[in-house]
Amino acid sequence: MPPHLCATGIDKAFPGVRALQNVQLEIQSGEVLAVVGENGAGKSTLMKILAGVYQPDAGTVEMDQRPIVVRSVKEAEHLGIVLIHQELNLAGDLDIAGNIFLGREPTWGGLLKLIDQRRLHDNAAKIANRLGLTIPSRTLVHQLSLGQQQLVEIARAISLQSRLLILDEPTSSLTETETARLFSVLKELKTQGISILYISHRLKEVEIIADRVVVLRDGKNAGELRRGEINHRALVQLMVGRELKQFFQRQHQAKTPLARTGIEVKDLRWLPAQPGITFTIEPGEIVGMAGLMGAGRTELAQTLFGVRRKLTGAVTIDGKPIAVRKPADAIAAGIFLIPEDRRIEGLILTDSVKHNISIASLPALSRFGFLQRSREERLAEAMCERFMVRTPGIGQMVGNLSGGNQQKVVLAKWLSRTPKLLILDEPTRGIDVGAKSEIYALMDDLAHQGAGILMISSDLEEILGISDRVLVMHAGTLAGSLHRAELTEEAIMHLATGGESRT
Amino acid sequence: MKKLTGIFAFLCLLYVLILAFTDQEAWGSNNFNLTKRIGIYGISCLGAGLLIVTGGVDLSIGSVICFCAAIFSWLVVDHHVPIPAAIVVVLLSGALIGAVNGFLVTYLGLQAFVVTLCGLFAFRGAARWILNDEIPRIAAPIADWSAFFNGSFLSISIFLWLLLGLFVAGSIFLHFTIHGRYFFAIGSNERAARYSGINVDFYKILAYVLCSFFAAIAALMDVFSISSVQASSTGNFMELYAIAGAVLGGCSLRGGEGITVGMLIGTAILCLLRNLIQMAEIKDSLEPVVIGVALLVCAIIDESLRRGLSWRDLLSAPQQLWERWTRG
Amino acid sequence: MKKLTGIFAFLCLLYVLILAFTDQEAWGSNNFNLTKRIGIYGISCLGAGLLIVTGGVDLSIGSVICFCAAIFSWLVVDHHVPIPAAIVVVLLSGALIGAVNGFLVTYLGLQAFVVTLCGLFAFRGAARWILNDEIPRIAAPIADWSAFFNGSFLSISIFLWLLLGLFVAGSIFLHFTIHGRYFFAIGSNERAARYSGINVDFYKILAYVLCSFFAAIAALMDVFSISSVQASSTGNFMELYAIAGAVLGGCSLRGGEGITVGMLIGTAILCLLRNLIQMAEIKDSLEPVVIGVALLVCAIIDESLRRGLSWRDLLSAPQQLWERWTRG
Amino acid sequence: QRASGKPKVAFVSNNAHGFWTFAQRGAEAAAKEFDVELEFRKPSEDSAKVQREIIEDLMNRRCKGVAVSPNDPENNLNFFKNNVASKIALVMADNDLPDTSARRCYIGTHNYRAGRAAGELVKQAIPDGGKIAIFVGKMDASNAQERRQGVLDVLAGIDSKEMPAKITPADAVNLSLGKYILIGTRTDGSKEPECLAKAEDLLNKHPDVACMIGLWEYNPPAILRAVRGSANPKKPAIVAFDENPQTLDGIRKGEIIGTIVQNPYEFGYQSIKVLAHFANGKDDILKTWPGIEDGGRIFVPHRVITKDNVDTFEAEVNKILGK
Ligand SMILES: Nc1ncnc2c1ncn2[C@@H]1O[C@H](COP(=O)(O)OP(=O)(O)OP(=O)(O)O)[C@@H](O)[C@H]1O
Ligand SMILES: Nc1ncnc2c1ncn2[C@@H]1O[C@H](COP(=O)(O)OP(=O)(O)OP(=O)(O)O)[C@@H](O)[C@H]1O
Ligand SMILES: [Mg+2]
Ligand SMILES: [Mg+2]
Repeated sequence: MPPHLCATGIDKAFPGVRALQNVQLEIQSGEVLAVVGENGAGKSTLMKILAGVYQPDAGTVEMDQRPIVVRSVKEAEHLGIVLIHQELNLAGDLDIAGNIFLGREPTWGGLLKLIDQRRLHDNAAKIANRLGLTIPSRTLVHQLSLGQQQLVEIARAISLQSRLLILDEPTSSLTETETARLFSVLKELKTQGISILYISHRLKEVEIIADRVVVLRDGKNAGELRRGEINHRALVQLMVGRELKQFFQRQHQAKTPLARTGIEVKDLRWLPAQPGITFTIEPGEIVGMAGLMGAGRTELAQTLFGVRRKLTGAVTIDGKPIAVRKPADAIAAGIFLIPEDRRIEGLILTDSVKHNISIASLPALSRFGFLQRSREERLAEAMCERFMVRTPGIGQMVGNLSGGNQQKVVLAKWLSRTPKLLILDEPTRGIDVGAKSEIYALMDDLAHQGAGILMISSDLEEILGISDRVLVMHAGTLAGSLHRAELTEEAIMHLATGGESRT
Repeated sequence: MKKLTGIFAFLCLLYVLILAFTDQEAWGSNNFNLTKRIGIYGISCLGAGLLIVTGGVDLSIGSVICFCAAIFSWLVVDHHVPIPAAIVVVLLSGALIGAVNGFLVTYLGLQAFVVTLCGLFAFRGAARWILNDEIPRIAAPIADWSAFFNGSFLSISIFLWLLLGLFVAGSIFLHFTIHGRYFFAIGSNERAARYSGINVDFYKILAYVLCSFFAAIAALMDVFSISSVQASSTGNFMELYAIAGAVLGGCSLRGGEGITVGMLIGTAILCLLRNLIQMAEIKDSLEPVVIGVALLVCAIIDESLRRGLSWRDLLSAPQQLWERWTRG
Repeated sequence: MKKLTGIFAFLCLLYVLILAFTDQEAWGSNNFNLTKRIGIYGISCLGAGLLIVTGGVDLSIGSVICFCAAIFSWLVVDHHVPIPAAIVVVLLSGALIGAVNGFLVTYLGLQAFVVTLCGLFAFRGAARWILNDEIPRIAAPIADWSAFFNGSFLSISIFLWLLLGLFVAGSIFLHFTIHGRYFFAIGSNERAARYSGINVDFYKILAYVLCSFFAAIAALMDVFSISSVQASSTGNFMELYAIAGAVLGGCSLRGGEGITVGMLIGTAILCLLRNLIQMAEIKDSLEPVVIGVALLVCAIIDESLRRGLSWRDLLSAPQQLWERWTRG
Repeated sequence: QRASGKPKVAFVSNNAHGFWTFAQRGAEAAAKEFDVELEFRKPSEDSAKVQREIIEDLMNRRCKGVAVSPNDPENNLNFFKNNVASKIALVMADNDLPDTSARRCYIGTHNYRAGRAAGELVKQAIPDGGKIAIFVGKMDASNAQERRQGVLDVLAGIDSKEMPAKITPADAVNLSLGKYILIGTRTDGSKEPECLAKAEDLLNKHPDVACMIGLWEYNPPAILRAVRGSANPKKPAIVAFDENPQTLDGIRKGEIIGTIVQNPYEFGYQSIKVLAHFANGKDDILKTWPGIEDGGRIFVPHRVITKDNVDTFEAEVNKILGK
């Protein structure tokens, strides 16, 4: 069977970076083709070229054996090519339905083009329900949690009558439940003959959904795996070019007993009708935090960090109560937060890698308030090396890095200092396997140095792999706490879905 | 809608105060004056509001009003062009100016503030040049038109009827058609709109065209209402009043927010405020102070209600602020 | 730096044109006048620029200048306060105004445009009220000070020396200290700055304080330079010139961009442009047109160079645009 | 540059108002007649600062003499004295400097006397007294202060040929002047729509106002419009300044009692005539100037235009404008 879409010899260069070199890709109708590769391998760039966001420097694209030139998103849509970007692109002031159907609103009244509100909302609710997004379709998008926003993006893509659907890391903020729902929808689309290009760093998902995998490395084709050959080891082998040994390393498993009590949170509330949240994190402990989408994990982190106003509650570190009214207070007290949404909260996209890494450590890099640029540069260089940030230089604008590399910069910004409590909100969103294991090692290291670590994650595998203890949230409350011994996927899901605590 | 309650309550308060300060037999005549002024000021405010929704801003409104008025009087007085034809030319010029602004902002990627700041200077100068710094004798040739517009229907000024017409059209456009929806989308996240296949450049240009087109209408209304054009003063400060009205009425200059009724209320507040100052015989020099402070109070109330505070919260706000302050 | 080449070249061009239009024996005296004007205008431009870097904007600069000048003359003329004391009071008032603006923008979360629009009205009115709509007889009491400031050192106006002093301080602050770095961070992404532990509210308030403080200095310089205060006209349009200068010099109103040398060049361009218009005897009414168009040209060149186009690209731009247009 | 060989003289107005077009015509006529090159400058803002920049630039262009209508003459005395008059010939037009030695001569209306003439018109319109209101653009302009003071002094029965040192505060309200009561003085920042609104509001607030006086050119038409639109059958009298066509029309229809007009054409003509003579070295021309008063003041007499002479006056105006 001739391929549905076939790209040959694609080249694309950015100033200082050759993102793609002579890349080939073909996909059949009704096929799910996964594209994997390390951060900065060129996956997103390739997808953007297919969807008309970028123009290739060289190479041709054929669809149904006819050469096509896609000059704009609109043209791509005409051809039936739809891309969900790695980063969210939603209009926050419009509601869910408005975003799902943006640009394709059902209308009445002929040339007047009045919006048919009822049809709009009915259709939106239908699609949203299929994906498990049950929030009223009139909710404004900026009120949603990141995961919910990602579902809106997916709903939007699915609602398009596409022939080729490209999903660039659609599940990076989704929990397993939503991912499973998404997969069932994808399977349905597949039976309708729609081709799907799927990018993810969660290799387990790739194993489940992909018919075939194309691996990119350093902007070149690095190999291909067919159904049956797809497994974790083979994928990693092709991506990284070597085998990764221990993935979840907990070398300092045994806690060193310290004379400190760590952080205690008592009766914390940020919503009026909310039972208080109480927990402790001991020094040297890595505590995972699980929960369903919108369970309030991010809000809890924001409240601890002083971004969100708390209504009641007391936080003490090593027995000393601390008053946190703004992030600066939290940082002074030793609480750091690596935020969930890197583009809005984590990075200054228009600024350089160097400045982004140093921004939270400037007082230490200055004398009498004067910046010492050489020290700043040394720090940035060191952190980039440690986290394997792929960038042409530390002067590169962060917005030009690939998604995963941006995330590494956010981590680098905070991990150059030693906190008392480090809160990581989805720290490995969009990060490739190699870097992930590096990050886990770092967390382990920090814990060993006596920091308490709270890691919020939607990736259960990761939670199970690294935590000493897991807190589970459900609908804005703490549903329970599980020790390493009682940690299983079922136990977590039981609590996360509102089941009674068994302990 | 809810967020308009604050300024609507303020508007009502103003109106009650005006009534209190005015003799009863003058109520009718004062009402008529108010409808007239709201009519005239509201038009440019509506245009500015539509543009602000898309995240744009136009500082040149006042100068464009002056320029359009100058063209009109040049055509009518110096070249004896029939008035309807002159009106058409003026409206087209307005639209053209908007198109140029929009082109500069979209295709050349210039900042709206800068482009329209240039317009603020340039069009005022152009108006002076067209009129050659003279006072045109416009009153006589437009006497009939002026009489018509200064008249009333159902004891409401024709100007307000015109505004209401534009308001209905604008409301339908902004809140019920897909075009209006695209305005909001662009103002809220331009890239998202672009990725949704919306012709962002077209709609942004359209917004500038509408804004300047409304300014051209406002210019005509200004001429008809006072039968006079003066290059050095016509339209002065109108951009500030227009933007202030729109913002008072709930538009955010960050874009993506706004509602046409709000713009109307915002304009009305400005007009009533100035009327009240006269009726309460507040010292002339304090007039700007009162306007400034009232704007500020409105903005504070509006923002607080928007953040979900209740009226009761608001009333206890000073105390809370104080506590927050003293705590550290 | 590179992006300043465009406007710097433009500045040089203007200067050459001025020389060409001026008799050689008048060059020296004209140069002195230019240094004087740049000195006076530059101060408020620097303040506006610092604020714009943080993503703020201040429309009240002109009115604050007027208000500060009014306080100064009220103290000196009506109350015979010694001039140094009056200067201190004026500078403190400026800083206080900035603090209030900053407080409203940060703690109450109001839009900067709105808050300072209120200021634009309110402070002008307050100035009129203080001066009671009269012209104070300020010339005599400040004669010595005025003579000093209107003098020169190394044939450069004292005003320019003062500006250069402020410029050096401002440059060090903005480009070499961590505080300046925080200004940029806040202007580029306020949320990210907050999450990085920067005391955003403090720095934003600081930016407003600096802006109004510089406006207060500008007010004093204005008074010393022309020995006159008129509540209805002092400082008129100064906010526009200040913002225009800063933006010309490479500040982006979106925040996070700007360089102090640029602000200086921007101010200089505005001053030279007006000088050139006089020297080339361009019709008065066309003056605003020339200023507007020149601003626009600068903005276009600047934006193009910023996007990495070369001069050659620029010259072939019209043709390209045409092609892009005709393609659809 | 552009050497015409003729000496160059200049006229700098205080703003860009249409009023100055008349002066420009007069200046142009004089420039032609006395063979000088003329530059006529109308600043876009009515501020002392912009005006000063213009004059500085003029002096750097070999200007032999300049006529200025100064903004804030009081405080700019030193500038004019030390920076201008010491270098080139300086004539004040329309508005004088407080120190008569600082300039060669003054040419313009006696605004205080013009104000008194307007006061007489008020007396004539409402001999039995009543409430009056004054409208003007700004109160911190000297011609506004002088005219207003003239009106008030006549009504209060004060006899004087010159402006008194102590003036009535701008914010005086309900000031009693003999039989007359000044309700207040309304300023509009030179914006006609605002003047209209304020006049309308005043009519609603004070239905018994007996006379409304507009001191600047655009004020009377706005007042007239407000009075025409008012529902009150009792129309107040209107006293005007300057020659706006709508004002003249109102006089013809009997809605305006009369207007006090200046003769800006003569400001321009005589200023340039004097400067032309200076430029040609005839420095003693002022000694023989007809009608020159103490301190080198040449008053271009104002005129009172009422229904009787409005038509002839309008014909004159049209002639100057070439209409
Ligand atoms: N607009 C741009 N300007 C400059 N360089 C860019 C730009 N976009 C991408 N790059 C570079 O191109 C390379 C490929 O990036 P791309 O986003 O395609 O990676 P990716 O495979 O999607 O990585 P990730 O898994 O982290 O999302 C990276 O090195 C990146 O820095
Ligand atoms: N049914 C709902 N309707 C509207 N909003 C909801 C609903 N459920 C959750 N939310 C939103 O989700 C927010 C909680 O989001 P938060 O970001 O804390 O979740 P999270 O646990 O981090 O989940 P995610 O994985 O999606 O980031 C609530 O404040 C609320 O705004
Ligand atoms: Mg990517
Ligand atoms: Mg979350």
